[in-house]
Amino acid sequence: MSFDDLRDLYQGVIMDHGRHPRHGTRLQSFDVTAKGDNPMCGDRVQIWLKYAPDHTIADAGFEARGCAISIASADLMADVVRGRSPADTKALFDAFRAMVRTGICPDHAGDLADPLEKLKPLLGVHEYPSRVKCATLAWHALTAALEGVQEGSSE
Amino acid sequence: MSFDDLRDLYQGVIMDHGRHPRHGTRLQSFDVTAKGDNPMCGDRVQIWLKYAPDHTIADAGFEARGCAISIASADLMADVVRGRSPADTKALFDAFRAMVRTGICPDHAGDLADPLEKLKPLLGVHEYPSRVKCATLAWHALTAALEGVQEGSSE
Amino acid sequence: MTAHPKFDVQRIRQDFPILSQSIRGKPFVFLDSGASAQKPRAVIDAMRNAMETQYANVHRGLHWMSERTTESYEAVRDTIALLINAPSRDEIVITSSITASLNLVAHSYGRSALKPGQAVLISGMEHHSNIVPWQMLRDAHGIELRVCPITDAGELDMTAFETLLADGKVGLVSITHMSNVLGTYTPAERIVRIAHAAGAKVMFDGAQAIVHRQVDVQALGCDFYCFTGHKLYGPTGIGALWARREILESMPPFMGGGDMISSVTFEKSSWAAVPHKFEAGTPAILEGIGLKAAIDYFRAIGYEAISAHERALTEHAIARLSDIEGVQIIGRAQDRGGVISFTLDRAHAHDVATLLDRQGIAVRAGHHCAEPLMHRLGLDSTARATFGLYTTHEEIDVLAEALTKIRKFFK
Amino acid sequence: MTAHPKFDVQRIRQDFPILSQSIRGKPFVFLDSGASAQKPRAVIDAMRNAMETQYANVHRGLHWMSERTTESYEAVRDTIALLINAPSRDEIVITSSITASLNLVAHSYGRSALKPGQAVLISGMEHHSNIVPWQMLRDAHGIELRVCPITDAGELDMTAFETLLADGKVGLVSITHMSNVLGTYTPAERIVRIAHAAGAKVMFDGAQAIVHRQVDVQALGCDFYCFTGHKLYGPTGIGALWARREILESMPPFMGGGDMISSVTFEKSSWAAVPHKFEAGTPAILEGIGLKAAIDYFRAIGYEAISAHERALTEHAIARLSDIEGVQIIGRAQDRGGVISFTLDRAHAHDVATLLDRQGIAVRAGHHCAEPLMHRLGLDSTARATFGLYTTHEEIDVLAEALTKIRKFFK
Ligand SMILES: Cc1ncc(COP(=O)(O)O)c(C=O)c1O
Ligand SMILES: Cc1ncc(COP(=O)(O)O)c(C=O)c1O
Repeated sequence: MSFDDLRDLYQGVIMDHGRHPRHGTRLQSFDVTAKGDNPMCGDRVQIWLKYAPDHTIADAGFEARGCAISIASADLMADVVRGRSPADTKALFDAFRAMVRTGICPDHAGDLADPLEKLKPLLGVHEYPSRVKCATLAWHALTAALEGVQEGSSE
Repeated sequence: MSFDDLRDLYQGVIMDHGRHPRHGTRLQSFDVTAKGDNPMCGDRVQIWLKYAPDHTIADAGFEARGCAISIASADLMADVVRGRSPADTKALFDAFRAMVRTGICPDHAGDLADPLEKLKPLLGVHEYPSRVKCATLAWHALTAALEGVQEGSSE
Repeated sequence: MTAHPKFDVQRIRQDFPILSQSIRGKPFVFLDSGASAQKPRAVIDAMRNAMETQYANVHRGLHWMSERTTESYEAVRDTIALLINAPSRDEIVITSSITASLNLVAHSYGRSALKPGQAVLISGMEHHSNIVPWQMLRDAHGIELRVCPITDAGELDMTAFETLLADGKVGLVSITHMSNVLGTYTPAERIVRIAHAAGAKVMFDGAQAIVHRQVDVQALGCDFYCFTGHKLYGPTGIGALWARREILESMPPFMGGGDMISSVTFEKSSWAAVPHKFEAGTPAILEGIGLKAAIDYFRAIGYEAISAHERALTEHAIARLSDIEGVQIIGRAQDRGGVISFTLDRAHAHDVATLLDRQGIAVRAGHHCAEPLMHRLGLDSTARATFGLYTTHEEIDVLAEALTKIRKFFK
Repeated sequence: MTAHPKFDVQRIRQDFPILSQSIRGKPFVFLDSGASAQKPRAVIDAMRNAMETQYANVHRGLHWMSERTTESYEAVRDTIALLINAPSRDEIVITSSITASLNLVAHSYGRSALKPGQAVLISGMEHHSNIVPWQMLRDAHGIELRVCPITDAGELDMTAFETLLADGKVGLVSITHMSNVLGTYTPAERIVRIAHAAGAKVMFDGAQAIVHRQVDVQALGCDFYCFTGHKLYGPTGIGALWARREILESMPPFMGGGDMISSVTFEKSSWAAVPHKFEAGTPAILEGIGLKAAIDYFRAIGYEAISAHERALTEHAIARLSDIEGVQIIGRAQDRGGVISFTLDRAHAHDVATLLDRQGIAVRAGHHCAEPLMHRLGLDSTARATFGLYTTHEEIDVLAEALTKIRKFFK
């Protein structure tokens, strides 16, 4: 049995992060938290953030219920936002969102090239516009947390 | 200029009765009267009937506003119902209505053969289902009058 | 492969051009007919033909194109009357969808015949379109909304049903004739008997049922029946409502506009006779022509053959899917049709749907516009395979193999 | 023959298969586009193509066919936004017709934003679909319905218009952008200026106007604009409503069902964001795809060329018909388009229409769903010739000759 036809979208990275997220826990000590809810899918996520003294993100954790894509996306996000300033994080979200919407990973992403490379396994989602919101749900919650809002929007 | 393409439906009879109806007046002395109204077309008709002692129709008159077809139909009707009993008249209406709906003049109409022959110029209306009600408006008013109702229905 | 001798699914598939498509290089396996069915050549041709050779606005057109288009459009009313054995074509109201039909009844009948304090009874397995209009009526008009629970097997709890009707307050029972999630048929005749005895009228949401099972509104004895065109192999943008004439006559219009009036002055308008009173504006002309072609096509094959085919498919699917470890089929009603919802252990329904799609297989996943039912089942979502008259046993085998593979993938 | 160099009406006619039909052995002369327009090959093909190769229910389908169909359906929203220069695609509500759009606003905006005692102002030349919904609102909700009279020339009486707004009670002005009987364009910018100054919102019924004249809702400054697909060379069963986002957001939903909710429990449902809040149930998918094709076709030719062509046609028609003894053209507005109502002495409009039909010419006759206007004009009915982008000068000559003949026939 060959899994090739499944693997193109559900790459090892997604299956791996989707089933065994590294950051899938509530932070014991945190500065802000926010929820994301996608009632259409039943996907739910909560994000906790701890800031460093320079107000960059020191640590991120989440609890989520949802599909492999939304959980993998939350986990990869928690990974790549560490050490970033809020402004930086928002720029990264914009680039990520463009990537999952269009299927094109920006060539000259400058500072963002590295984290986008890590997020690239999610690029295949662009074929399924109705699942883009799975991939961005955690990011919307993160944005809410950064803005001090309790509840994120969704696509 | 040839009128052939017009004449097939608007035969001499219709144009003639439509423009110079023989019975297009209110009866001075009458037993029953009823109105017919087709708000969709703006066609309006009122029928007056005088009964003979045996309750056959002695005389019929009408006033109408409407198209040539509705007026010609009212006039031809006033002509053919004279001397008929109410039951007879209703049977004639049923046969007439079938004729203008289907475009087929019943072959063996028995007693009704004669009056139907006179009404036959209206047969072409069947091509225009939405004008069947022009051809039957006066008949509906007549039916109402025979039943002692003030206002006829329409198709 | 199928129980009925006259029924040749391969020949039928040739009537549906879309079925010969491939998706990602794989044969297209369409198991989402319950959301919307594919269209046979007869429907495509009827609509194309109208646009190419015979089209104008209908009703009182007085010219050839308009008269002929009126005839071909109005024929759908006769066809629908035949399909559901309505006593009269004048009892068939054409709407833009079943959602519009249900809203029409909720607005018009709901605000006139139902009095504040009376109740509407629905079930625990309704589609949102048979829930939300009643909630809106409840909030605007002060009726009570009662919900008949379902059993663990996914059937209507008939004991509860009787109890909920006992106080005589229920004016209308509005219930699905077949669940779009569980495939359950509701016991329509029994519902009508009990409801009528309690003084309630009955409406059925036939969106799913009419596709699979012969509907006879006179035999059912119900008061309203509605369905939607696009699930019955017809075009989008059209639906129907049947109701008894005296009920339709007692109902005020829902929307105002052209074609639904008898006469208009600024002071006062009077309404056209039923069914036109409920049909404001230019109707769905092309859609009526398309729906008539769909129903003609469907009836030529016949419910008997279609039902037998779908019954065989459903049994086959239940057998194959039950064999796969980790797959749970949701609902196990005695009387059920070709709608199968399922979950797969450790895999979210959305992932299952996407992974099936990678193999050319189209199923739906989510709450299927039946969130309260999902809550009742303790689920967020299910994957759902639904069958049409063109579905084959082989396609179900392809689904079963693909699920086995996905199951391994998620292990 | 036409003013615009790029515009070749003979080439355009080849895009409309139906125009090559004959009626009773005579070339088909279709002068009833104002009731419903014919469909170009592009629309026929787009709908056929969808049904043959790419169709499934839209929104959250998760499989290839559904995702692709969602994209092709949703594209109509962008196309409409472009067509009318709406600030955002999210302000475009897809409905089943303009009648549905007007009823949506009357129900939803009417019962929420307008308070009993406030007034809605319409004009004396409205189509029934912009009269009856307001009468129904008046009777159900206690608003006042005011009517701005028209002048003998068939124009809006602007002095009266200002007076009717003077007491500040008018909450909404709902007025046609172009009369379907007289061809009159209403002075939209002026209407908006005066109404806004008096604190009233403005809606335009653009059913006729948008077919003939570039509409820019931002330049007009209005608050609502609506139109219908089938008059714009698109399919039946689809219409649109544009309104400012903050207005749409403040409006409660009209119909309940699938697709318009964010979440549903039996106790309470919450609504989806605009525009979906107003779009309950499976949308008019095929019709959206068809309407997009129609608008794309239309925009590729361009309003400039179309308007110039239709202006030339209208002038030609007025000249030709005025020459015929016994023919009266109804309405002589300064700013008018390709809709010409007329009467013929001694001949009823229905007879005229039928006799024209015998010669292959399709015109409409009756009250044109504008009975109050007919009363104002002292008429029961008129015959009406309306032009589309495929109408030719020769067809108008054929009409004029046929009328001359009918005139003799009735003398
Ligand atoms: C000015 C005007 N408004 C509204 C309508 C109603 O359009 P529809 O019948 O498509 O709802 C029409 C056409 O009939 C019209 O001409
Ligand atoms: C049981 C049931 N009722 C109502 C509907 C709503 O149908 P539509 O979306 O065509 O209005 C559906 C389908 O979605 C359904 O399955």
